[in-house]
Amino acid sequence: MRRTTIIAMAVVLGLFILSWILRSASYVTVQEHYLIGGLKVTFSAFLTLAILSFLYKDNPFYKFAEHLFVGVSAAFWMSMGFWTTIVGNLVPRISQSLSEFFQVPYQPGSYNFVYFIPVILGIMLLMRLSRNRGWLARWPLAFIVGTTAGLNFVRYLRSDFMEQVSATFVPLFVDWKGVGYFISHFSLSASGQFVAIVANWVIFLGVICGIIYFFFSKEHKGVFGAASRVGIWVLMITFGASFGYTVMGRISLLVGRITFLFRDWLGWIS
Amino acid sequence: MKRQIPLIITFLIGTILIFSFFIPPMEKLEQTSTLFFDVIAVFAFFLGGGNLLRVHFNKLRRRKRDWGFSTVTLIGFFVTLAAGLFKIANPGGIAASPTTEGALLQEIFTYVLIPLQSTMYALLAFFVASASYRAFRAKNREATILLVAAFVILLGRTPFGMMLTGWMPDSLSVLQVPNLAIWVMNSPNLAGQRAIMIGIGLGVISMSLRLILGIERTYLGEEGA
Amino acid sequence: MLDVTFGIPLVVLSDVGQAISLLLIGGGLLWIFIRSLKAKEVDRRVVFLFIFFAVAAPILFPITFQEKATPIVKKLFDKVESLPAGSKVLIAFDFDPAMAPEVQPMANAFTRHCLVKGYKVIFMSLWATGQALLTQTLERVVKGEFPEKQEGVDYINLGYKAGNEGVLNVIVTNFRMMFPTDVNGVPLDSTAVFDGIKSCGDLDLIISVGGGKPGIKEWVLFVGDRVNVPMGAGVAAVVAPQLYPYYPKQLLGLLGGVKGAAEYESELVKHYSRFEHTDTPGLRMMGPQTLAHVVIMAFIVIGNISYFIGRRRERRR
Amino acid sequence: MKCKSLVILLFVCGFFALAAAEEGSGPPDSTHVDSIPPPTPVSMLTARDSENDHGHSVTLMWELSTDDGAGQNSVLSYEIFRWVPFFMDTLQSIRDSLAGAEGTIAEQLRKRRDQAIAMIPGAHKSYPEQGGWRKIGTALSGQSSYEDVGVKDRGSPDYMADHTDYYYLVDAVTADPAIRAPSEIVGPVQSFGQFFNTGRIPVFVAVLVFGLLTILFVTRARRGAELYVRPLAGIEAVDDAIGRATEMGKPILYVLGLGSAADIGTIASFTILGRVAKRVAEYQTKLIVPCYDPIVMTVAQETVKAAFLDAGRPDDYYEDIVYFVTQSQFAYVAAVNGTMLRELPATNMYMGVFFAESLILAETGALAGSIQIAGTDQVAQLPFFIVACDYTLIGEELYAASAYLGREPILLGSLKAQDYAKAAVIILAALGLLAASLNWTAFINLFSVTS
Repeated sequence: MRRTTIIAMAVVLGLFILSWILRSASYVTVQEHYLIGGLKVTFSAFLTLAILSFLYKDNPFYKFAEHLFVGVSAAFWMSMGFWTTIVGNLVPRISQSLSEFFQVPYQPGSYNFVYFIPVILGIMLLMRLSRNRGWLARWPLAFIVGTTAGLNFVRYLRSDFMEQVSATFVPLFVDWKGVGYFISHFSLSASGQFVAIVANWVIFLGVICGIIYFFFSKEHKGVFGAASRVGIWVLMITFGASFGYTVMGRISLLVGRITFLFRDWLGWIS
Repeated sequence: MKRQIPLIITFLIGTILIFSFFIPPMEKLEQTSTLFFDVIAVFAFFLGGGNLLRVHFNKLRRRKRDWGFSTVTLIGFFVTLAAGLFKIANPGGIAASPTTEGALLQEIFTYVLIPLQSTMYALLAFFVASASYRAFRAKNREATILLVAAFVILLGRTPFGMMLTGWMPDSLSVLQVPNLAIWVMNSPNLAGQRAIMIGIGLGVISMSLRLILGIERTYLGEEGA
Repeated sequence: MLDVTFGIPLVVLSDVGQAISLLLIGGGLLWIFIRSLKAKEVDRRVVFLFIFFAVAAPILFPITFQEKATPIVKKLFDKVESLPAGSKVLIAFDFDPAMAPEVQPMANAFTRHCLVKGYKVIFMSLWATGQALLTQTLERVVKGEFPEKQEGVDYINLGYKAGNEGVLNVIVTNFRMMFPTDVNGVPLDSTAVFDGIKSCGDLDLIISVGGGKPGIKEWVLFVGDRVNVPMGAGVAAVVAPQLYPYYPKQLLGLLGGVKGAAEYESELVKHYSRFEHTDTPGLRMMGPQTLAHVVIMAFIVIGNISYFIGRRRERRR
Repeated sequence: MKCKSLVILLFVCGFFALAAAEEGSGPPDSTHVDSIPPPTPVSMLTARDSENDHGHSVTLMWELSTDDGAGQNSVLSYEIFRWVPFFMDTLQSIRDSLAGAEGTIAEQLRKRRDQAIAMIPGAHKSYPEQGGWRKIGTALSGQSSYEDVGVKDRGSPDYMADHTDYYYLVDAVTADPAIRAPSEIVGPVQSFGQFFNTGRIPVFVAVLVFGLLTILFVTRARRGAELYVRPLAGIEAVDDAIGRATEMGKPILYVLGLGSAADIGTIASFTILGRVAKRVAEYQTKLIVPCYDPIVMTVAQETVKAAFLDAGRPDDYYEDIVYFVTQSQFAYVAAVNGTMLRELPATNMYMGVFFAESLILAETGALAGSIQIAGTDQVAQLPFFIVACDYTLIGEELYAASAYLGREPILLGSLKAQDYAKAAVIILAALGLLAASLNWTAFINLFSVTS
């Protein structure tokens, strides 16, 4: 490591300890030692800043936060999975003595032996860690793939395909009361008839052209090509609009983080 | 043998589940298979944990670049795992939820995982800005459409949209930026989303069918491996 | 100067901090704009820095932009503004704590507006969890800011009644059948507010604030459409697009999300000087949002300018 | 006779006296509810087995009380009652003692419970003796149906036996719970399971049509029919990108996303990975594949290994090409971001299932100066990839890419079937439009999936 790096790290660590002391001094709590309370908030703030420092460039603080994150998160989800699924759902169905050990209510039933299947499949999956028995891991994989394929097949057919198609069944002439009425009441008001009619035309033609863009086995030429062009324009409007719409939510995330720094850590605002 | 049995398993499970959608007495199968799925997923977590240890111990042993940081990963991993599996400092003991208030696992979650997770997520605010700066350029017709749509929506979400176009009379009110933004979200945006969803729906259906029939078998890897 | 650079006409500069941060952001953008005329690309870190400032500054020094109300909000505001004193207005708190940050500012703004105009206000809730939030508004806004208003004379709290749209189905013809007394057990007949009110048809305006079911849609279908009483609403941003079809026939106006709240608060502050120093959470939350949006839009414009200038130069070569 | 008319006279007089007393009592006490006249009861109450289920459920339907939303408008809700024999209490007490029992006692109790359950249909035969009405649910005013859904599990107090005679009645209830009007009693009705869900027939037809289309085109393709597939810009760019990486001497980063090995997007990505790995092996470029899911990792390892073998360079393969990071969204992103800035790959490829991390990855990649090719089936993330990457496979294009790259006639055949389905969608949409414009509801109803 270069000297400047070491100096920079020392300075940051010094500031961190200073913040810890200051934070602890202002920490009022009955339940725990003030030094621990101060450490928790300061450490959270340190991690927050370490991640943000990545925006400038890669640095040892980011590396530290990144590596810590990887280790802690892997273990956290492992232990959560163990307690909620293995102990919570599986143990009560397969063993009375284990249920007593973990203090979960035993659920006897006549078909409980089937719950050994996922355990066996799970153990086969762990065979992956061995070099010679690795192929056994394909069985649970086949089970998982078969399950999702079977469920997806009907679910998508129903909700993403049939329901989306029938949602396109909209009348092209909303509130149609004749040409005379249409002309005499013509306006570009957001709640007017004309705008509503245009909206339905746009939805209909947009969906058709969009689908045409996704034709793979036909060359996009002539009228077909023109429709596919319009299709890609509609998709571009979709992407642009969705992008613009999400900005507000993303900014809120940052507002939350900065509020944490200013309020919980620095105490600048209340 | 090594490939045939998995293909048969996929075929059987897939077909049974398709039928269970139409046959009420088989409906419970769906729940059961979901539970199986969850249990296998937990074993996958353990597989993941094993792999993580292998990757980082390898780095340590071979003194690869940044090997020092691998110790951070390993310490974080073992401390959290111990806190979670043995429910260290959990006021409710073994019967309580692993994330009871006061438990070490819960403290780690609140003061380590949450700041890390939410700050990573908050990076999006910056990246949304840099991506718009870099990518919203009127390079060609498609890019221009993308740019204009995004700009209209952005403008409609600020007070300035109304300030610029608020003078328009009600008979032209769809052209006021906030209304235009709503119109774009409700019509062309909806059409585009729907076209993509129908396409994806068909793709998923077709791929699922290929998987069940054993036509698509990349997921099994190669023979002999 | 700021007005010219940015097109921000009515920035409230009540603090040096605000002035400095706006100058920093505005001046910085101007500098980058000038650079972009020379077709120079901006380093991404500069964009990051601007976003950080644009979000952090309004949190530290709350900057509020005077929102100009969109017609959909303005119409509702004008309706509330134009009723004669003593009119009877019902405000329904149909939301839970999860939605509260977004919609309670609207409910508070409606309450302030009605009370300052001297209307008689009836509060109620179709959500069990809404009652506690309603009490909060009563304590802070009604009793805190309008101590001269008397319960039973100027306003009344009917509280929560179970039954969802069933409640509406009854009060549309008879209030007393559903609410024999107010939340404190005071009979409706002994209150001045309910003098002359038998059913929803006798009200002058109904405002529902919510975002779930039962909510605005149920009010429109069960009450608004059946008796000829004008209705207004405030909703969470996610459901707002689904309610636009009711405007303007069945709903006089609609406040959607934080932005709708901010627009209403802004109108209120503009019309009534007494609210200049009251908290406006809608406007406050819009501060970081607006600045960040402006910065992003400015960068899009700057990026395109430098792109076009650069391209023209390349062509000349 | 004389006696009888006297009684009637007395009765009539008494009635008038009562009525007068009521009138004379002046304005009603204001602290009380306006006395609500009793509402009219519901009419036409019917009960039948719920359709398209596995039994244990009965559906009730009725015509609204005339005082619901009209008339006096006093009906606030409907309360539904079922006749329950006292025997059910005995059954419940067995269940209760079973809950606390252990070992052999539990075994005996379970046997007794199952015997008792077998006796439920018989116990209901005693109607209307030895039992009583029990409230089982409430429907709001304006609702004219209620589904009494029981539980299939024998241990549950809500267990509802099939093939048993049930009796129901519905009360119209006002704001004052004491003032209500009971309906006529319906019954006996039995619940039982159906073998086929008729509400889902439209989906079933679609399954058949689509399945047959696919099989037809796959067999045609097997026989050797030529099938055209339009070029996909994102896939064409892959080869160039690998060439560029080789020239620059920099690695290629391939991200499989957050999907599991069963997600369609991930499976499509495996095929593309295989192709990329083969090219990488041929050009002898470095490949990095960080994984989020351990199972995905194992599959990816096999795919890459096989690709190296295929390219004739099995010795160049080593385990660390594909490695596991962590199964936590943002921790994974943090690690991949770090890798991008440290290894500075010439090309980043993001293929598969992505969520909020899409833009974080793509922008960091752009920061590192890499060429980026993305593809995902997550509609919400497409805008970010479109904006931040050089090439993007939009939704279905990702799936098509695997068929396009594989060039296997079978895969191309199924692609053709998809296109026919799309043509059908266009025709149906046009017909549906006509139907909606002309209020031709019969056609629209063809597509409604009722349950």
